[in-house]
Amino acid sequence: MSPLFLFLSFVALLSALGVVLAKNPVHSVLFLILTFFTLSGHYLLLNAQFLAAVNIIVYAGAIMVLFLFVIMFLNLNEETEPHKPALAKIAAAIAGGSLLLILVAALRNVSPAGYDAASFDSQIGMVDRLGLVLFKEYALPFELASILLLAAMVGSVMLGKRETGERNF
Amino acid sequence: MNPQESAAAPEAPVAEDPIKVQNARVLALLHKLFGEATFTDVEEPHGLLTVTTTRERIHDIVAGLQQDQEIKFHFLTTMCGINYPENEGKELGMIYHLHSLTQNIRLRIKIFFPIADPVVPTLTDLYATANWMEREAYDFYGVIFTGHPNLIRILNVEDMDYHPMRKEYPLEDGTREDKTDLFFGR
Amino acid sequence: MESLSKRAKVLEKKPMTFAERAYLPAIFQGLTITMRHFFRAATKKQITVRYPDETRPFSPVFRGLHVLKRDEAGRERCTACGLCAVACPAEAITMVAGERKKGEENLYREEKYAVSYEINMLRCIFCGLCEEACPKAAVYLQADKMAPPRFERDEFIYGKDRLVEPVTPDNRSKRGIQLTPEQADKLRAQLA
Amino acid sequence: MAVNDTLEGTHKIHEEAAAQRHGQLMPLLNDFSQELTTLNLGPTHPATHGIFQNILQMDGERIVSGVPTIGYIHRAFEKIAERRPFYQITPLTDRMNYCSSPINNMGWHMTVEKLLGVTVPKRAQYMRVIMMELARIADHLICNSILGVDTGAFTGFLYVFQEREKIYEIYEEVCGSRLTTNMGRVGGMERDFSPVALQKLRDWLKTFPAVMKEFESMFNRNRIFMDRVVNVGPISAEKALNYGFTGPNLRAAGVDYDVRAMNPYSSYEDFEFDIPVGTNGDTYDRFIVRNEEIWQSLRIIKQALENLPEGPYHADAPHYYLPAKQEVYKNMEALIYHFKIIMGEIDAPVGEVYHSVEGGNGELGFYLISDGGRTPYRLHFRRPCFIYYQAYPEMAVGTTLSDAIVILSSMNVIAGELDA
Amino acid sequence: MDTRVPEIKTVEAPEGVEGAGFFATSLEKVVGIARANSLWPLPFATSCCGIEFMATMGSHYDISRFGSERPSFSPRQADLLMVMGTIAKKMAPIVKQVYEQMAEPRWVLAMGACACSGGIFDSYSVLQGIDRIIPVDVYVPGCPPRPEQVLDGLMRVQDLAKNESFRRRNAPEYQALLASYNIK
Amino acid sequence: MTLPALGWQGLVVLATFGISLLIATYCTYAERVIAAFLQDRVGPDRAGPFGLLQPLADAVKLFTKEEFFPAGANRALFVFGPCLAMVTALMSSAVIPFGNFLQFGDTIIHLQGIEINVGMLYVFGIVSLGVYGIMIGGWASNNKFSLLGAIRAASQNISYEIAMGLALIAVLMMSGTLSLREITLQQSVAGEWHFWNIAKQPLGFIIFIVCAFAETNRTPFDLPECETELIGGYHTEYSSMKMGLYLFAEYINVFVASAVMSVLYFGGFNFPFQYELRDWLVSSRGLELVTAQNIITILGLVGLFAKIFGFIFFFMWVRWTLPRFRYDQLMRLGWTILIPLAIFNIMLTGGLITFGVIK
Repeated sequence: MSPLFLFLSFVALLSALGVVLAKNPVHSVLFLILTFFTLSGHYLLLNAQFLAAVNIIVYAGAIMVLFLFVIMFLNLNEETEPHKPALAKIAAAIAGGSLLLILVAALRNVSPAGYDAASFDSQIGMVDRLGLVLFKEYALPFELASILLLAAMVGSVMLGKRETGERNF
Repeated sequence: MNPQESAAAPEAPVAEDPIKVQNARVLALLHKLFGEATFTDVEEPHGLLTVTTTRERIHDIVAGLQQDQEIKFHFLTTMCGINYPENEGKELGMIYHLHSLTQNIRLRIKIFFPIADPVVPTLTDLYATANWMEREAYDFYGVIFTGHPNLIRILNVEDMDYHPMRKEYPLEDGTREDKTDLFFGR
Repeated sequence: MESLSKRAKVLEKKPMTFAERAYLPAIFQGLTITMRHFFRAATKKQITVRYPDETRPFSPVFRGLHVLKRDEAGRERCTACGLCAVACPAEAITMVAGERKKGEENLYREEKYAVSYEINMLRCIFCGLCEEACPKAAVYLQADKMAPPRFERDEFIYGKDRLVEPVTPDNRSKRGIQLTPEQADKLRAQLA
Repeated sequence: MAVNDTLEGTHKIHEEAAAQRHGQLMPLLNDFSQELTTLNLGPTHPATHGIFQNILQMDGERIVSGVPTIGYIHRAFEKIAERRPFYQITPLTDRMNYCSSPINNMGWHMTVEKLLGVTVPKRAQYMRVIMMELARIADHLICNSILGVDTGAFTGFLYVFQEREKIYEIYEEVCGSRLTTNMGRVGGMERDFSPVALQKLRDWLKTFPAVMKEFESMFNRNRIFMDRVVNVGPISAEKALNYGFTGPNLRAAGVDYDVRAMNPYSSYEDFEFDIPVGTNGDTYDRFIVRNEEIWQSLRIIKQALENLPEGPYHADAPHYYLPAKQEVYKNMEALIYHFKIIMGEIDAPVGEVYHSVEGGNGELGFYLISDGGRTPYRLHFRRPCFIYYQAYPEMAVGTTLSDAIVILSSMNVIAGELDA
Repeated sequence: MDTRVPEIKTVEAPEGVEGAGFFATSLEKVVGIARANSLWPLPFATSCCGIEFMATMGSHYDISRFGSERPSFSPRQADLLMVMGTIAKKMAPIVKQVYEQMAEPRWVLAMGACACSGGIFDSYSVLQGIDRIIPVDVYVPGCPPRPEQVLDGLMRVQDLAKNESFRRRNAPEYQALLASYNIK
Repeated sequence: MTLPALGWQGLVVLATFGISLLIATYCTYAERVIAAFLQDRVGPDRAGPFGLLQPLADAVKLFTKEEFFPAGANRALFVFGPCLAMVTALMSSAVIPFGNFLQFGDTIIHLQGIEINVGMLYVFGIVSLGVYGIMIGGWASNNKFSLLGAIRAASQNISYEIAMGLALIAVLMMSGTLSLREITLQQSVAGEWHFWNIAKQPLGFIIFIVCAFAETNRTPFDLPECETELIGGYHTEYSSMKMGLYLFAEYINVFVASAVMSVLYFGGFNFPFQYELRDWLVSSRGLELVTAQNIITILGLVGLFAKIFGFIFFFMWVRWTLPRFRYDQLMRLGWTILIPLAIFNIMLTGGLITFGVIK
């Protein structure tokens, strides 16, 4: 385990905690973006440059911008945050704990396979390799995902369609 | 000198001053619609028919003139207040200028009322433009327009406690320091 | 609404053509126009007047800083009649009149003169009414001088020390009644 | 308020005060839901040019309601006018619609002349027409180019401002000042056109059309600009009349009301010109109507310049028009008149007179009541801006913030005229 | 033709900033020159003078030659508050607030008779000079001033900026000046 | 890579950094002078000769101006916003291949900060992060104008990124690589006649340049900061150098966008007849191949900067000519015109590649 990996993991965990614990939702979002960065760092360590870049572009660069956008618009802050009942808190704790349990149980026996330096293919995480895999082995899921996106697009167009008589947008 | 004369009613006889004829026509119409007793002090200074009426009738008259299909006073050119401190019981006045664009006739209507009871019906229901003009008159002269949707000061600061255009109030700021010249007395 | 004047010219809004809808022609047109100006500015003489180094010519009737004229013998013309002060809409002119004493005939042209004459340049609106009001051709608004900006309020009260034009013929204001060459020579000799 | 407060703090006080005072009118202001935000447009917002405030209720970028507050440069013109002799009111009118002060000056002079019964010689009338039309061009130029600036194109503004500079030069030759002209006198002009002035005017007439064409080609059919202004802030003819619109804003709505044509003054009946009208009173209509009026004004100037009659440039009215300076120095009678006029001791007749001219923004009226004293007893200005600006909230509601700004600048609200 | 003023005084510090503690080191000199050449104006234009300011921005005069063509309508970024035109009493608190919001170093230029002294508007509604509410560094007379005068005024402000310590804000004299205007 | 080479590469990185800053600094001057010339003015001419010291004056002034924290502002984020804007702007120039390589003996110096094989995606990712600086700053200012600016910036950048990305894909389909260096080299291969990509992708280029205008918030897409509507937009509340950083970041972005456009569509450091020139230098002037190549590299570097400055000029030229869009029109342009056009461009490119018209 390289020091870089340790550092990235440390930052990733810390910022992930920050997401949950931050009082201000804007701070939460910013922590989440930091988390994505560290994840991209991990991808880079795994020689998946393309994935790293796409992770930043799509998650950090677009989706989180939208999150931030919404939060800014709603102007959430401590005062407006509704008080949550104790029951919800307990339920959340139980649900989170269960998830942790399952994760631990699932990953308990996994032993990370080391790699064989001799047979290592440095091109494994590159775009062309990825493209080949995506369009050959996983062509069907890929197309299905595109249908999903199309449906989402149609839906948003319907939602965004102008009401008759309304001026401008 | 009065160019307004040139735009006269076409059917006017050649001999007579067309403006006079036109004004007589408007006056006749006014008398027909609202009665002769309603109007006093009928004048034609510089060719503009001027009548004086009472504040009780002003709203009907303007409304009637606006709705009248013959003359169509669709346009309220301006209105302004006036203050004659010497006229007991008629210290304040409002002066309305109406304009019939289609026939190019102007009409001036005046009303006077005591300063102690400066209440006048609003014209905002007839002309949208009357809104600020009335607020201005309120601001300057303290005329209270009943039925005005939002009668507050418009030009001056809210906390002003007098109506500055009344003749009794001074113009000057009073804080001006650099005027030492009282010799030439203005 | 029917026509009121019979000379109305209706400006129709033509719908945009396809080329106009495609943005580009208008953009290129705009770009050519600005580029033409760019080259004109880069090659030909520029319009800008580099102010402190160059100045724009003023009209000879421009209403600038006031001057209190002297006559051809170097006497002050002002007779302190007060018309300028009355005519001033800003009430910026103040003066104190005094009787001319014996022996001062070479200083003041009339029997009455302004002991003090002050113009508050901050109040002044340079409307030229004082110049118009003056019956003695004494006060003029010079065409080639402007009231300079300053740091302090008090510096804007222009007394006679700054208003009365210099005696020397060459420094006289060009505005208003001017000296003929002979008068100037005479004055020059007198001064020398 | 502390130094490092938010910018919005600037007008927080005003916002609260305004919210209070408009409480009964605009329940929205007090009772707005979570999504609506209040935005203070002005008084120091760059697009308000002059100074007036609009408190806008915004739903995102859309304007739900607006409350204008004016009076930030109220200078009490009407009160001052009651204390000033007639000739001293001219500098006041300069500062009303300062983009086209000669029109104000002339309008005022004509009002007084009407009261006094003075007839102005033809030459002076033509000179006045030339100066007034120049002023109209200057006014429309600034309005239209500022509309360009508010849509983000700054350069066109500077191109046409050069032409304004040239107009200033002509003013300067004629009256001695650039902006607040104090031009003309009761009874005529204060001096004849100098040869330099005429030369400058002729030169300008030659060069200006090219610049104007260039300006039009930068904007008129540019889709970005058209998208910004077409169908933005339209107002119907009926509504416009009800709101007391006059001038280009009314003509954009399709009503060809023009004081110059309806009640010609100063020999306007001698000139050929068209009255451009728009179709639906939107911002684009206002823009092109102003542009077309510039061309029409050019036409009038050309006609007036060609047919400029010879003769005196002022009326022969020794009681009202200052005698020539040379006369004053020599002639006792002239000196007496001079004193009387300056001291304001002319006997103005008792009476009342309403006179209106077509100002840069519409019917600029002067209602003068004289009681025979040296000052007007009452002088009321019909300021077109003041009257039509009330319609602004109605025009802006439902549009976006960007539209609101474009509408505002296309209405050409001049603060000096608005607040008087 | 010489349109310049023969009697322009050499630079003098404005009221409240002269006196002890105001020695200009060479660093301060450099900073002063830099500031002088980069005065971003906040055009607080209310009336006629605003149009003349536009003329000053225009091609014939070009205020950008002085490094001042970027009008910053946000007071935070402005160095020079140019008050142009009549300030009515209704407007006065806003002028003051804008001044308070400006970041140091800040200068104020009162342009035109109205802003300087009220001009012809000696009336109940007009503030008789903005120096009643905020300290003014340079007055430009005229109604409205010609662009030449405005540029002259700008150069006077540049003179001030060049010769000023950049610790101006902390100087007791300056604090006293602000305190006299009740500006915190 | 040997250590000296690594050291040289570090120098290249530093140089890239410095050049970005320098160009951004003088962009402010260029903007003023170009604007002035387009408007018949002269521009700054009193600070130093021809006003050349104007940017320095501005910088010194901004550095010594008082810091402000608006009441109710989130202090940490208020500072973080401009920093982020600056950092992201500076990061993106690291992968631009400014020149081919210089060879001194065994040492080969690539005139590129860092060569990564997903260079284009890297630029794209960094640019997409740039909007955070604006958003955070605008939000932290606690001012409605700033917030409106931030929101406009966010939605505008996201929307135009899509069209930009789609326009890029067409280039990728031809090049088959994401490396900017590779793309550059493909646009001119020794011994073969190769057009610059602009000849193959005119439509893509137009889409890309429009999106570049939008991504850098320049007129006609300068809605986040448009003066007449939002006063200063997201930087309304900023004073001193924090505001300066925003301005700087914008100019660096302009520089990077120009560089990327030059590299992707205008052949990067290639110039016509470079190989012929090299061969001529070797054959006729008797230079060594290495020296000749170095000369060509230097010339290419100069050529690339000429292209970049051309684009920067174009950015400014457009800014001082066109009116700006309205917010909804801008969104509509992005979503309903540019994105379909970009998709059409992809299909067109695909078709042309399939039928072997272009390669």
